[in-house]
Amino acid sequence: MSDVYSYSWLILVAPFIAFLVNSLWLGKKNWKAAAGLSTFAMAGSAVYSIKIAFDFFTQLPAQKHIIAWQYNWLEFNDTLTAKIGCLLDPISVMMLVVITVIATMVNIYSIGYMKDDPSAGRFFGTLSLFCFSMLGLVVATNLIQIYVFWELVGVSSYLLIGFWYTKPSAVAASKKAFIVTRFADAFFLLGIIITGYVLKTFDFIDINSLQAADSMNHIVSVGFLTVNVLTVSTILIFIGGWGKSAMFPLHIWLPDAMEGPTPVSSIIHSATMVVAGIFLTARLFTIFSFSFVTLDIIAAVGCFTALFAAVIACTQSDIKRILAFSTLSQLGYMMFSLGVTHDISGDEGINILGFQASMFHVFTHAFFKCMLFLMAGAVIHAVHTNDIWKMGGLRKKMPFTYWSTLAACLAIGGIPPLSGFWSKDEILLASFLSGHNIIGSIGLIVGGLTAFYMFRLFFVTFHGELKESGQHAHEDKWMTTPIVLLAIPTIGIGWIAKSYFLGSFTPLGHIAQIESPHHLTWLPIVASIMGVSGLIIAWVLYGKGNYKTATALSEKFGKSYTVIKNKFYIDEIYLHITHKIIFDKVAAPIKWFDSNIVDGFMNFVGWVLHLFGKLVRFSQNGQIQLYIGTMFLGFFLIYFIYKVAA
Amino acid sequence: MLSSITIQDLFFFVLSSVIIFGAIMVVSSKNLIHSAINLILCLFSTAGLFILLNAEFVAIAQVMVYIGGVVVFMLFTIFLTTRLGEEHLEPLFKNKFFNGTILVMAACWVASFIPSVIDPERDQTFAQNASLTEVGARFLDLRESGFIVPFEVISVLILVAMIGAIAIAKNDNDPKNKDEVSN
Amino acid sequence: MTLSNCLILACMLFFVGIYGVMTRRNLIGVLMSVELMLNAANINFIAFAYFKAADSVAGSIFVIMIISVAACEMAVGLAIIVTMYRKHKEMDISRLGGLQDE
Amino acid sequence: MMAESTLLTATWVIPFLIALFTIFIPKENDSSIKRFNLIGSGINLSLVIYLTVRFVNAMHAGLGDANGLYFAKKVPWFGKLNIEYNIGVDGISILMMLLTGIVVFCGVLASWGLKDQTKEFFIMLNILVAGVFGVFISFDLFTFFLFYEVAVLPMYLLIGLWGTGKKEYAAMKLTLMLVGGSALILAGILGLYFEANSFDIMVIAQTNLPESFQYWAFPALFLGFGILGALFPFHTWSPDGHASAPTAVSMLHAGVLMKLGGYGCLRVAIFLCPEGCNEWMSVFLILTTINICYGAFAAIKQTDLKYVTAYSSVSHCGFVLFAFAAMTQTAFQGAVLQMISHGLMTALFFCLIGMIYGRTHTRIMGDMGGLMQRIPFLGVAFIIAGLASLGLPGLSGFVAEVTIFVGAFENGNIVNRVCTVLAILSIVVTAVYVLRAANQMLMGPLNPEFEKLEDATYIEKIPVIILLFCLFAFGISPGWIIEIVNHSIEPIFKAVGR
Repeated sequence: MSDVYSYSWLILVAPFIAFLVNSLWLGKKNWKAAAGLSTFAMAGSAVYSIKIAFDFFTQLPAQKHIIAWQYNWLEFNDTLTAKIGCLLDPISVMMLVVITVIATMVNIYSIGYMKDDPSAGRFFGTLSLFCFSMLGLVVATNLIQIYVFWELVGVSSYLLIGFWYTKPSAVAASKKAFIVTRFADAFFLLGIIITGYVLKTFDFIDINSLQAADSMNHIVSVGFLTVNVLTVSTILIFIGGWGKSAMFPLHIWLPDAMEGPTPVSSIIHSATMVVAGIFLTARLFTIFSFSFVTLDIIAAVGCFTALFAAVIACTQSDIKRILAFSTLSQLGYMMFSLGVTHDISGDEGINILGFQASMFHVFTHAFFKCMLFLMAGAVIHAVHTNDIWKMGGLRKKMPFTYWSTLAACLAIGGIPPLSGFWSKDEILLASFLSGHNIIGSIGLIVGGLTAFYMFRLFFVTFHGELKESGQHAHEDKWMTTPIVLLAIPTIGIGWIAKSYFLGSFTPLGHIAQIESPHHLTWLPIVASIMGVSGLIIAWVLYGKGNYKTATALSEKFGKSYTVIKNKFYIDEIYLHITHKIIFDKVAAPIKWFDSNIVDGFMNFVGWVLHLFGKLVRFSQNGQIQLYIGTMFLGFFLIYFIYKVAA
Repeated sequence: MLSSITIQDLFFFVLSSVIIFGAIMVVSSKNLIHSAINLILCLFSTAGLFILLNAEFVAIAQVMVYIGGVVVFMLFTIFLTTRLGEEHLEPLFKNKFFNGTILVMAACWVASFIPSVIDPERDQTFAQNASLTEVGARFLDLRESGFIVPFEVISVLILVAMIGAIAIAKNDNDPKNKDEVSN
Repeated sequence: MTLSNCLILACMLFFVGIYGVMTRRNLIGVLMSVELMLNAANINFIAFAYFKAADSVAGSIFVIMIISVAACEMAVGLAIIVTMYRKHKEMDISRLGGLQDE
Repeated sequence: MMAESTLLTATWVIPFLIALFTIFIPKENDSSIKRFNLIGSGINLSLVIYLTVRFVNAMHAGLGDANGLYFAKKVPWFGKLNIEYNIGVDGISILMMLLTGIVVFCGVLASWGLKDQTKEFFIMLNILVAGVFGVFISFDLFTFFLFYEVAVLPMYLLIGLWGTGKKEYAAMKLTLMLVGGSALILAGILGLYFEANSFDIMVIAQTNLPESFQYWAFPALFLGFGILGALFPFHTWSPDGHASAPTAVSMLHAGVLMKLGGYGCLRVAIFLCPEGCNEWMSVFLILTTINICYGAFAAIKQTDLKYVTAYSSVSHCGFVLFAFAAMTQTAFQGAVLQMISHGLMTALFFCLIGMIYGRTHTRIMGDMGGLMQRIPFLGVAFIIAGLASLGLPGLSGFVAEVTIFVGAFENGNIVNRVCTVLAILSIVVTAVYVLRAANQMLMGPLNPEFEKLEDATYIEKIPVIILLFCLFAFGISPGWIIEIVNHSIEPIFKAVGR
């Protein structure tokens, strides 16, 4: 092991120290030093991880995965031990680079954003905690370690979303985020324990192997239903990812998570945390790929979420909510691209192009989505409102932000030269190649929708005439530099990284791969046409600042428009379920039951004894002759008992 | 059965009937003084019975201590505590009847044990006369069979009882219940 | 004049005494009935001493003990009655319920 | 070796001496009583830490006698009934003593604000502590039961006199139910004595007791100790008792005394009646699973802060008993870890609630809001304690719960698996009520009534920091604790597993 890897624990330790120092001491003293420390820590680990990436990819074919360091943390019994360590393989190194770079950008950005916030020091502390736990999650070597950091990521997102804890809506949003992800993590833990029990190990390298899959791949009857252990455990583990990556039914927390400060949503809800679910599926891809049922579920869930989120995004008016739903739909993309890797006809082989495409999209999406959120932050900071209808004509006021946002919208819309197009194109290619035509076509439609709502956002905020709130908008230098810096990878990395991803990215452990023809000629053309058409429709409706046609269109849709606007009332359903059903129908009766029945029984026993006491007391009424009478009675009684017993 | 009655039996029947009659009158008489007098009568006849059973010392003691001391003492207390003309406290009929029946049954039940104690042939050992000197000697006898220790204990007991009675009955001229004593 | 007659006599006397204790409403009446019961016990002792006992003197001594104890008891009893009368001004047992547990 | 066993006896003699000397300190100078007691509990804590270190060395050096006891010593007490003062310590009891030492030290610090009758309070507290230490070191059933009673009975006075709210009712109920439990235990112990004709735990463990006897002895013992460990139908004393107990007492009770129940179940019920245990365990499995889910759900709708914590400790103690019901070595190990981790957690919770109640004089979460702005130190500590209780990795809760789940899953039968799944899903409910409590109290706009609250004083910060340090230390590097627990669970499980 060359020494470059043996110090990889530094990447983890740097943000942790920043967290400790900031939250315990420096944060309160002066927030600038705290900001400096956390940015320096992140920059350091960014440089170091880029170096590791460089070394790793240059020697790649030699060693697929390296365990940099590892030590025992928790022994359950002699066979089963949980370890803490660092596993470097293509996806984890890639994620290392993405997280550290994005985190540095966000740190720089938050210096500007948090300038006048009293508790800025605490913000930087919690941000470093988040980076520490995310990095820990990415380099995990076994299921328990990934679960440990999974929970830490959950908690840090709880702390960051609820950063302005005086705002009730932020507090509720953070609680909702934590509980929903916690709900998914319970199933994840169950999946871990089942795999740990069946395979007698938690380590990824042992799990992602053929004999592990065979040993799990047997039917077991649980009470009345018979079930395949491999399918059950993989689905349970996937549910963990399902909650964290906010797939369809568990997506409700992501739009509300926008309550947190914008740098938080830029790092957590665009690039890193929500991608954890996809990373988990990618990490366990080999074992997942042995159960086609799980892959189908992944594909179905991903595809539906993509469509569902894209449709809602078109109707939202809050800038951050639009970006949140666009993240949801892009996550759907990445998820279903992992799902479509097995051929629809059901024969053995796995087409790992889907896996590579998903990772490539994770890589590209991280940059432009983070930049979009930073832009949203800058705009909100300038005009002090989230509502896009109140913004307008910021083109002249914020030129740098304007041009970099244009680049990002083009990228996400899938317009050819930029990075978004390449990764989305690979995903659609993977789905069509393995025969999933429906999913592929839905992907194309969603591509069009994405372009539409992104450019709707773009035109409404930057074009049209300057509204009164935008008069004194200005560009803070601390905030604009990261936006511009991020524009570079948004434009550039598309074709540079394509060869890397398609060439060297192979999942942990070996898979029976099927070689597929490398590309369909018609696909890129159709995809870019969908993107451009989305752009044009957006230009027609919103380009010139008069929204008459747009509002007319939305009236025409009528009721269905309002339903979509309210996110299909899913939040209300969840509230109903939790408050009405769980709290009032389950918790309240239990509370009543406890205080009345169980407690009541205890009090009843007490009351009965008290009653007997009263009866006996009744006989002490001070009549001497009664006492004498009872005395003689006792005497005769004893005699009879003696007579009977003898 | 009539022919075999001896003087002793005759005396015994007379005395026992007087005892029982006295006892019933003690219990049921309306006026306390009548019941006290009947008590004296009953005690006298038991003393007679003791003499019949060759226990002169006990008879004499009975007459002196019981009748001379205790009953007379009771008469004094009666005079002290009952204001003249006070109506007699008639016990409730239901108490009387109830107690009566129960106690009669109990008496018969206890009496039913007597045959188990009787052993006709060996019972006729007429005890030697427990005369005054013998009893007195046995009382103070230092040997093992003697009753010296109970004798001492009894004397202490009597002393204590006397002091106790006086202490209780002493009307401590505590000002608090001054008025009580005056009326 | 057999032992059984004496025992029957003592038993009748004893139960008349109990009846007296149970029904008399006047405290002194109760004490008198107690006297009767003690007397019944004495009759028993003497009867057994006379008919059965090898050492009849012990019987007599025992009865003397009883008589002296009874005397002491009466002394104390009557003293208590006097003080109770002085405090409560009446001798009816049923109304002297001081022992009642409030 | 000789020195250690006298030190073992010293652990419960010192609290008695402290109680004795506090009598002579005049009532007026309040602070000197508190300072004296603080020094006393400090000495006791350092003694226990020293013993733990010695234990670890002895364990590595393999000095333990045949059945895994260290620093053992026997002194005949009642010759004819062959009762001896038989003390010794193995992995589980040394860790329990460490937990008790820490919680007691923090308890004394937490009751620094006590105003009325401090002398009697500390005397009672020290007697209780002496009882608890006595239980953990005694390996003779008679002395075990004696110390057990000494530990349980002062609770009545402590809650009855210094409590708040309907304290008499709560004290009465708590004591009656616990004494009812100890009646069952006494029956079991006497049964064991007459069967094995000895009070020594190790001797009884060797003699294989007849099946028929074990069928009634085990439920009696397990229920007896279970009542103290908040087993389902008999848990109602815990919410009332803790709600009206003063801070130090509820810290000590929930933190240590409820672990006495779990420890008793393991040491006496399961270790001595294994066949009975195998027979009855399915019943108790159902009960403990209800215990976990029921406690968690009941905690959601509570309005009083102490009730929420009390129900959460019912649910967490349910985990301990659930692990025993799972009957696998890892589950036993998880149970001991859970006892320690939950002890620290609840102690911290009650310590904080005591301090917050001291300031806001209300425990109803509804009327407290946004306290984080006024009392950040206590607020952050409360959130960390909450996170520990819902099993966040890096804190002690996670280590214990995962070990229990892994252990419980190893037990093959279906009912066990279903119960384990229910237990795992209950951690979500735990998260719900913990966050509800934290948000209602700490977050949101500041309730104007609490404008002038001031944060924790130095005296109050020390116990919180100690407990937080223990939570983190246990959570981050549980290695050495697991090694000790593993070493001592082996002989117990061999006896039970056969």
